Amino acid sequence: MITVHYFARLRELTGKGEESLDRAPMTVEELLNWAEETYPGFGKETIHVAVNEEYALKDDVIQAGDVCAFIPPVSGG
Amino acid sequence: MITVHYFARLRELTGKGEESLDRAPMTVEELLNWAEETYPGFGKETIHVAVNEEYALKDDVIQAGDVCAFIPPVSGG
Amino acid sequence: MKRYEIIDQPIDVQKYSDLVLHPAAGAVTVFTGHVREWTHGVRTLYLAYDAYVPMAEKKLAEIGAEMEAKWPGVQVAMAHRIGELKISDIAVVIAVSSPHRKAAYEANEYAIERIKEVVPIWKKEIWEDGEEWIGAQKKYPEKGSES
Amino acid sequence: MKRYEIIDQPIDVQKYSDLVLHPAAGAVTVFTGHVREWTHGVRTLYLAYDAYVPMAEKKLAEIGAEMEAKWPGVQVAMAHRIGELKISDIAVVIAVSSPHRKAAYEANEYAIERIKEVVPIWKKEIWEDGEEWIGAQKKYPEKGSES
Repeated sequence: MITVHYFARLRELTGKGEESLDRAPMTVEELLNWAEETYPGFGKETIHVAVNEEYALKDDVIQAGDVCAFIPPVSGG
Repeated sequence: MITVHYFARLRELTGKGEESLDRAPMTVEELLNWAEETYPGFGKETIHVAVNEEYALKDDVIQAGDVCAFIPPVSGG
Repeated sequence: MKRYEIIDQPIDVQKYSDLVLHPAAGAVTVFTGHVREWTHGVRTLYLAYDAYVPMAEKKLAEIGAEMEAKWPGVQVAMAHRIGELKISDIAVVIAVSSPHRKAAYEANEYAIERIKEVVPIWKKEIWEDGEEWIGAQKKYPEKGSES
Repeated sequence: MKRYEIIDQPIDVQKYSDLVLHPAAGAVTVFTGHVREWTHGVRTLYLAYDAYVPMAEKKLAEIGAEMEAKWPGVQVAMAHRIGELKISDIAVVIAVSSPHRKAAYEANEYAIERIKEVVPIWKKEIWEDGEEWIGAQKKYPEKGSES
């Protein structure tokens, strides 16, 4: 299982803060594609993925047990 | 009468915080020369003079009633 | 006392400047970012901040480590508040101490720029007639590029 | 509340940042200069500051006016302490608010540079084996030059 977190706009779009996904292993790009298909308007072009609290690249592979988060453009400060 | 103030090193050198001088009118340069003669080691080369709380130039004339201060190199902050 | 934290309560600025003060520190700079009432002619009623808390605290600590490497001798403490904030509330505090002032200014400004780039925190502006999550559009990083 | 003052009591930093905060301020920078224990390998026991108080307050206000002219929208409050200060005590505080952060950093750094140039305040360092009034040698200004 992969845990995925949603924040900010994505939390409102999906209506959830997190969920579990039984699709490991998969790449970051595949996770983004899955999200875009599952939640129309997800906007994957501008969203980064963090795997285990570190920014990941599109080719990186997500393993079972990993904790992922979708990171839309940040706006702290 | 001219009032003159002494601060920092000059307060210690002269042993006083201020005094009155019955020599108006005189230029800033004349005041510095008087101080150097009166208080050996005054060090007029590095000292500015403020007249009525504003930095004055050597040619500026000090009038009776003016309040002067010797300003050694500042070191606030 | 944590030097890098995300909190859901009002920020106590003094706490962070106290954390970085020590006998070799000649200069302390404290930056606070406040909720501004007007932005580009639009009146903000209040803001709401969301964060990925554990990653955000980790990223704040990484930025602090970058600063200590770039400006030897600086010490750093930073916090960002989440939840609903009203006008003039403090959203972020950055406290930097240094033996000399130049590094305290430079490192502090570096910190806020980095926070705005990499720390997973999001701001929602709430106006009289609407609301929106704020965030600049950014392309996905290529392999080897800085995230 | 005075925005520009010389005081002989401990500096309450919050007071000065409160003075500059207002609903259009998105950024506040606060600089504090502290008594450092070691300078060039020599241990300071304590410092003593002297000032020409009325002129120093006037010069602080002039610097504040310069800042408001150079960075429109900034608000400024500054204080310098005199008397005897021990290690880590605050000698000077500079609080600057601005709609945006860049001006808050720049104006603040400008202020401390100007204070060190023109405000009639003097520092005496007291070490274990001596003491000295500090001050860079400066030539008398020529007519028309900036003092």
